Amino acid sequence: MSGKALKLVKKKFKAHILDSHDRLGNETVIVARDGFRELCEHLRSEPKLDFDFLKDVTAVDYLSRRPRFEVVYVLYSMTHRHHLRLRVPLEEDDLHLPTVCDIWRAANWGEREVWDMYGVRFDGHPNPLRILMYEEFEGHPLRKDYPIQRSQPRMDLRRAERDAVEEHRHFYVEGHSPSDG
Amino acid sequence: MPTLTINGKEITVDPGTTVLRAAAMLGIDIPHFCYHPALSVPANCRMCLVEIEKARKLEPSCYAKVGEGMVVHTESPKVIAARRAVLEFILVNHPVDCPICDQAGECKLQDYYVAYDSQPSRVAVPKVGKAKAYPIGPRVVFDGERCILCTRCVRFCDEITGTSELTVAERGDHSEIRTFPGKELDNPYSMNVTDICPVGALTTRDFRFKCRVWLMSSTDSICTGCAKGCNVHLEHFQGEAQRYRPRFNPEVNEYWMCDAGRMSYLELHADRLPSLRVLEDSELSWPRAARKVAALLGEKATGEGVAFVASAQSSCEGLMAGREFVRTMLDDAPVFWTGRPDGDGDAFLIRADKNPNRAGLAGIFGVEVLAQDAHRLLQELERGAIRVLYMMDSTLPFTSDEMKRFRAAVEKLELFVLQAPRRGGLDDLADVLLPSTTHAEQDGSFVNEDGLLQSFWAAYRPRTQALADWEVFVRLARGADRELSFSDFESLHGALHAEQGAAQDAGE
Amino acid sequence: MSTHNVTVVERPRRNLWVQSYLPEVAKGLAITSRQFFKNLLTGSDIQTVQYPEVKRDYPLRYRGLHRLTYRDDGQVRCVACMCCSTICPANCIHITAAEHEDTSIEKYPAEFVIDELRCIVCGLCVEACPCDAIRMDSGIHAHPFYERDKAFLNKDYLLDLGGPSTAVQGGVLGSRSAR
Amino acid sequence: MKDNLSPLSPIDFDHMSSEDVMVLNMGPSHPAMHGTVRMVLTLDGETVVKCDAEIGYLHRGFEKQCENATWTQVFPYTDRLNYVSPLLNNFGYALAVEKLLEIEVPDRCNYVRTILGEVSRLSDHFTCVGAGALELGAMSAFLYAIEARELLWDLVEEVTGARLTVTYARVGGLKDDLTEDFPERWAAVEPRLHSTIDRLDRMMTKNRVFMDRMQGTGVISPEDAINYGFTGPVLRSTGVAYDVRKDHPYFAYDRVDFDVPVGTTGDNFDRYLVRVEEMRQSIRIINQALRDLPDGPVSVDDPRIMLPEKEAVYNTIESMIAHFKIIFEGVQVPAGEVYSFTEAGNGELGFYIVSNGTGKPWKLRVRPPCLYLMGGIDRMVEGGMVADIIPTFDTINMIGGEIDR
Amino acid sequence: MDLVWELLIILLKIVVVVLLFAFPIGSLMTLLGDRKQSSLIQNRIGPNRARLPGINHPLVGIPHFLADGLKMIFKEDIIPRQANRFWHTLAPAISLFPAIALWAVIPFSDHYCTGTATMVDYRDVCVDGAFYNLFSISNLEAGLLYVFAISAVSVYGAAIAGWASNSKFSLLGGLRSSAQMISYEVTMGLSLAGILIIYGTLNLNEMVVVQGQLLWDWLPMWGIVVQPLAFFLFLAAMMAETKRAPFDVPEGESEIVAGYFTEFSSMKFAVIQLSEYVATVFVGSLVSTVFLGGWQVPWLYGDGFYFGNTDEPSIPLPYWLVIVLRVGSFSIKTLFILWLQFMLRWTLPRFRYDQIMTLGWKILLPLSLANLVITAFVVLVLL
Repeated sequence: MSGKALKLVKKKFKAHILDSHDRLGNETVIVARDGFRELCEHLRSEPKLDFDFLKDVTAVDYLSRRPRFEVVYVLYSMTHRHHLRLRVPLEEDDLHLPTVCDIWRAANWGEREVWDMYGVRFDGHPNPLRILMYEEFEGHPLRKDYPIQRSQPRMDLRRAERDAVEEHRHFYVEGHSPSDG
Repeated sequence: MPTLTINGKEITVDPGTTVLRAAAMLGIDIPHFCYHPALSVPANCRMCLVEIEKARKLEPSCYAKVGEGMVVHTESPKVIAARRAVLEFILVNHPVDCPICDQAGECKLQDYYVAYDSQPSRVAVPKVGKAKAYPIGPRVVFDGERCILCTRCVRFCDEITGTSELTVAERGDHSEIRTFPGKELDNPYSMNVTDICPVGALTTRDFRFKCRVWLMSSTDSICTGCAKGCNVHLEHFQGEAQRYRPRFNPEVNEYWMCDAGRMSYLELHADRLPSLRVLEDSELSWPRAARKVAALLGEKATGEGVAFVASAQSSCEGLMAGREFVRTMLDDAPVFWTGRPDGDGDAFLIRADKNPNRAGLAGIFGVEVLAQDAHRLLQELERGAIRVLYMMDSTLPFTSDEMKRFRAAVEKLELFVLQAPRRGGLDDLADVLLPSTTHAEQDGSFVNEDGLLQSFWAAYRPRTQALADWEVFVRLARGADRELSFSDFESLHGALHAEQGAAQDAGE
Repeated sequence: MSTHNVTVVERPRRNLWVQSYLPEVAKGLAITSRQFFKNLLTGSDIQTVQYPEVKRDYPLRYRGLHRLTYRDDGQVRCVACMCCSTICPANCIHITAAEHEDTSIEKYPAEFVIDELRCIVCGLCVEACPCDAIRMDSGIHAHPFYERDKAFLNKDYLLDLGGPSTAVQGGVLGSRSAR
Repeated sequence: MKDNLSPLSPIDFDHMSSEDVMVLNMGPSHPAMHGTVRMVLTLDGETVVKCDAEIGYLHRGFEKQCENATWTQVFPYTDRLNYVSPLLNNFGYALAVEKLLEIEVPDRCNYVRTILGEVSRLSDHFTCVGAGALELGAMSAFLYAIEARELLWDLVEEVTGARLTVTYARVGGLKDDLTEDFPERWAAVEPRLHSTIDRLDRMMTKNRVFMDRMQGTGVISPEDAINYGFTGPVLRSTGVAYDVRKDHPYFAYDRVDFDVPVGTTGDNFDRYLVRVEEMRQSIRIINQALRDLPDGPVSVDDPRIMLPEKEAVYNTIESMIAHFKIIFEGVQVPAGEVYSFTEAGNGELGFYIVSNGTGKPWKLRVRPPCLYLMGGIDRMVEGGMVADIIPTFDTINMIGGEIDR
Repeated sequence: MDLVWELLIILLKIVVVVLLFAFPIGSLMTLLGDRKQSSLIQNRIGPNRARLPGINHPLVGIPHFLADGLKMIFKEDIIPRQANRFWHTLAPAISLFPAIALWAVIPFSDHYCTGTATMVDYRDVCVDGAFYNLFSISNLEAGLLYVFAISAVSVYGAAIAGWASNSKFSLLGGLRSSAQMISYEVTMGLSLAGILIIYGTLNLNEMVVVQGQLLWDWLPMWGIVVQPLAFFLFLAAMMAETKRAPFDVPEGESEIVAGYFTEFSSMKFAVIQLSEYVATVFVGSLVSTVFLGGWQVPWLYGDGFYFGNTDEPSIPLPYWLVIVLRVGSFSIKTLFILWLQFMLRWTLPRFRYDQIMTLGWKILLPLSLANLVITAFVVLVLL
């Protein structure tokens, strides 16, 4: 069982696969961004592979290495009970990747987290917002060059909320009637 | 050019190279205690034994010279067994001292034990007791029990300093490093023995129990003790410098540095200016202070009677910015310079000029400026030719008598701006106090006596409001709504390099 | 993987018994009222302990407040090796080392402060101690502090909680041949 | 299959201006949103039209912290992931690092981990089932469950020295062996657990009020559940018998006999039943593992990985050196990457670790089961009523410490 | 003179009933029912930390409750900024008013006989004197209608509290409570219709008197005996009316925080809580009045116990003792229903809002209608 998925993938996507290994029983494919999306669709639809379960999406920041970032997908097949790990290397100045949200819905939050923590954009993601940090947060905290002790200022209220508060103060606290304008 | 094979890899090296060096070129580490690249080779620790095919027994790689067609194995079972045996042997008499030993964390014995042995000892004999915590010299403490008799320290005193204070006394497991009778380890480079000691037998008194080495971070820096500009590791913990350690640079200091320079780290935190002050106002932020100072300067520092004092302690970047500052803000006021007074020097590493950047100062402000030293400044002050004084440093080469005169003269000034990392006994006289950083808190570079431009990097952030000299100048200029020709370190550093390169080309 | 014992959980059928509410409500009531009367009359099932008045026994391994052990002569056993402050994930141990007059001890902590506010009671410091100097088996619950300063437990406080340590130290045979 | 998924769309602010619907902020400060999450609900009457779950209120930079800690120092952090079953996180992380080190822990360690892991799972399920009852208003059932949990925590405390923040596992073994009297103590606790489970069962399972609340609410199909990355009891309640303990056995799970309960409909009631049944199975596993518990050490015998015996540390320089090296450098884990996964209380707990060969992890990613469960909660509550969010939210058993890390 | 006496007695009755019975029991139940009882069910100790000055004993937690009350008074009263201050302030009073007013018609014992009381045909008769209403505030002929009317008013309290808070949770709570209370009033009324047919009166005291009659000369003709289904229907409806668990969706704390009183604090919060508990106690008294024979002690009549249809009391008792027994009987029955309500609260999960509606309209209402029809038919056939 082990290695079979790897072999199948390697045969079909020779052009896009940069490297692969199955150290420690973790079958891993390092795939270029160009063929990534196609590969994912194939992994999902090909009955011999049938990777219907996306276990995790994350990224790694190798800092001094080129390309600096790598997005990692852990895939699993419920029918064949085998794993495959996809790693997509990305250059620091070109951090984006097609989303796989529509293939595996599990990728929705995972990709948001990768964006939040590492700043990787996912093209076509339906809701590309930060997930753990707040929208006003500057930087991407899990990057290695983000200092662990760095603090960020307290946020003002968001615009809509601020307007509501101001309006309330104006009309209700200071006694103007709403029709005053 | 002999070609040899080490662990299956071929390499061609110069004849006369030792196997250990050839292996190092291949990236193969061979453990060793007694071998040191700058010292002679006694081959007495036997840690670096390797298997050389066709040799009858294991050879010490630090001593064995390469030969054509030699086949070396550094990880063969025989070698591993030998290393284990050596380590087991060395540890027989080693005390259970790691908790109190300052070397723990950078101890070769610890590293090698875990890397090459990591098994319990089979020897259970009483450990031999020897001298503990014995002050072998004024700056070095010796622990006989921890010593593994590699004799690096003995060779250092023989070969590098030539003072030969140390020797090995007694025989067998009672052997011990001692000073010759009536002598103590007090040469001006004595603390280097603590660096080369692979274990905790020799430790410095200064660093003793101060901080565990594994807790510290290390930043590459330059010693500011004299004009030699020895390269150092500045090791710091929680924003405080803990010690200097020489950093290998074959062009400047090789592996060594002098004791006085090593102790100069103490100045990094001594006598620091606490906060910004403009006249009476000491609760200021930089932008506000910059506006106020700029206004003061704009009001008073025009026309005759303005003087600027550059510092031979400042970085080249600070001085460059200072030159620009004098041009834009002080109407090209006359420039003096200050620094520490000259002291003794020797032929090895200690220089008489105790300022790290006098050469840089001369390069940036022109050699003429060197004539305008602090004593000239004092004369001018006493003549009353100066109304407004802007000083970049509080270090003055004065005797106490001269200092008194200087203070008296300064008191009469219309405006005295002091921009310095330390008080230097002048902070009470200054109208404006602008704390600046030491070299440990900023990026920058010095030019040493030999004209070598050497960079250093910020190790930690200053605890006070201090800013790097160049940034102070930029901010003051901004406070007057003027821009210097650079606003960040990179552009400044680039400009400096261009200028220095041009100067050197011209020199050649 | 070969023996995949899968059981499908059984969903209770919605028969009249269930649908009419009352019998099952009565069953539930029977359970609660049984507990009620049992506890009202005997109090035998009551599990809670009146904490400050009654204290439950802490198990031997319970990690409570830290304590510092001392040597036979009453001196602190700690030699300020900083292992505990190194391993501490919360950075709550602050030690300042100093030179001891006795060269056989050599080093001792001039200051030893544990910041109980930061301490996460993980016990790694005890494990990291190579001298059996710090322990967490005092059996004392870390209590709340009314003043921030009180939460910094210093050496004297920790030594007061401590006891002697019997662990032999310094060499298998202990003795060193005299010089 | 894709067709039956609701469309993926960002938060639709148009809803908020509509006159027919009401936007209700459930949380982050709300009695049922324990663990601190927020659900932005768009309601039509009491029917949930749209639900946007927002997480991050308990984010404390777990991964960043771990990247700055040694491998050993990570254990206290893992305690605080799923804080109801800290031991499972401990063991899951330890297993991952051991895989990277390519070492095998002694058999006794495997059994002890199995036993205490199941004790932890029991406490997790008791909390979940009890809290479910509490949130439906049946508070007594909750307290009975909590009482049972206390018994389990007493056991845990006896062995580890703490109830919640156990820090019990180590890379390559355990901090301590089981206590001598653990089997007897377990024997004393076991019947009380059974009676509590039965009591809960009698009080709730056939109660029509409870059934009405749980049945047919929070339904998810097996296809959706897989697509959303659901694991654990929630996935099993849909009928997919995926249990890491069975499918990819670790510790001693391949040597004990237990059943994987699955549901049929994937609603809250099935999840409740699956959890109750899993509790019974856990007790079964513990009994078997205690019966088969082999003798021997609980940690690997390698001074580069485990701290040496204390006696040796005090008295021999060799052990002292090994001790020091592990303390200040940490265990040296060879460079490489591994994805290791175990079955935690709520599903698959994965650790994706990248090591660069030093004493600190370069990257330590946790795959918390709850994250994916919460990611799909909108699918389970949309179309239901506000009140249905409560049992649904409970039966997926979201733990804030785990989801936000 | 008589008028003054009359007024004084009525005032005294109000004081006694409201201040010595409804309030203490109602609020004490906050503690003893909701806390101590629950603690015993749940194997806990319950409130025990507070002490009265000088008495170092928890006294089953009563000081705790006093401390709570004191605390409530001194807590900050918070009115949300955009709330309607007027109605927000008034809402607690509106919910408290009906809860108190309902007590006007509850008979604590039979009318006082100024002469000698004896039994004829299982009814007390007053020889040489007249009955004088001393044990209910007002002996309204339409007592039951009064109860229905006033309890219908109590819906306003919750609805207004929910609306005036300007909070979505409160609004949901207010809406839920008004829908629920209005729905269950139908069942409440219809389930009692059967009993009205049997007893033929709306006067609550008269109802109790009728329940003193014996079927087949031994079985007291209590409501629960002649109308067992109506008992459950009415109890359920009344619990829904007073928003007790499992019908407590208007304040279902896990869904909508605290429902209509989410935004209330300090004494206003306490007043809403108090009114709920007073209403709960009232449910107990009304159910015991209508279904459990009210103040009746089985086989006890004006001058003693009668076993079998005899002319002389089997165990003669003095009239004062009979009154004490009757008041005691009433109190015990009330407390039992209370206990039962609390037991249910600590046993059952909560309904969902729509399930409550379904239960009310699709199950309880048809059942009560069926009950009415069957009762009417049986009565028609038998009489």
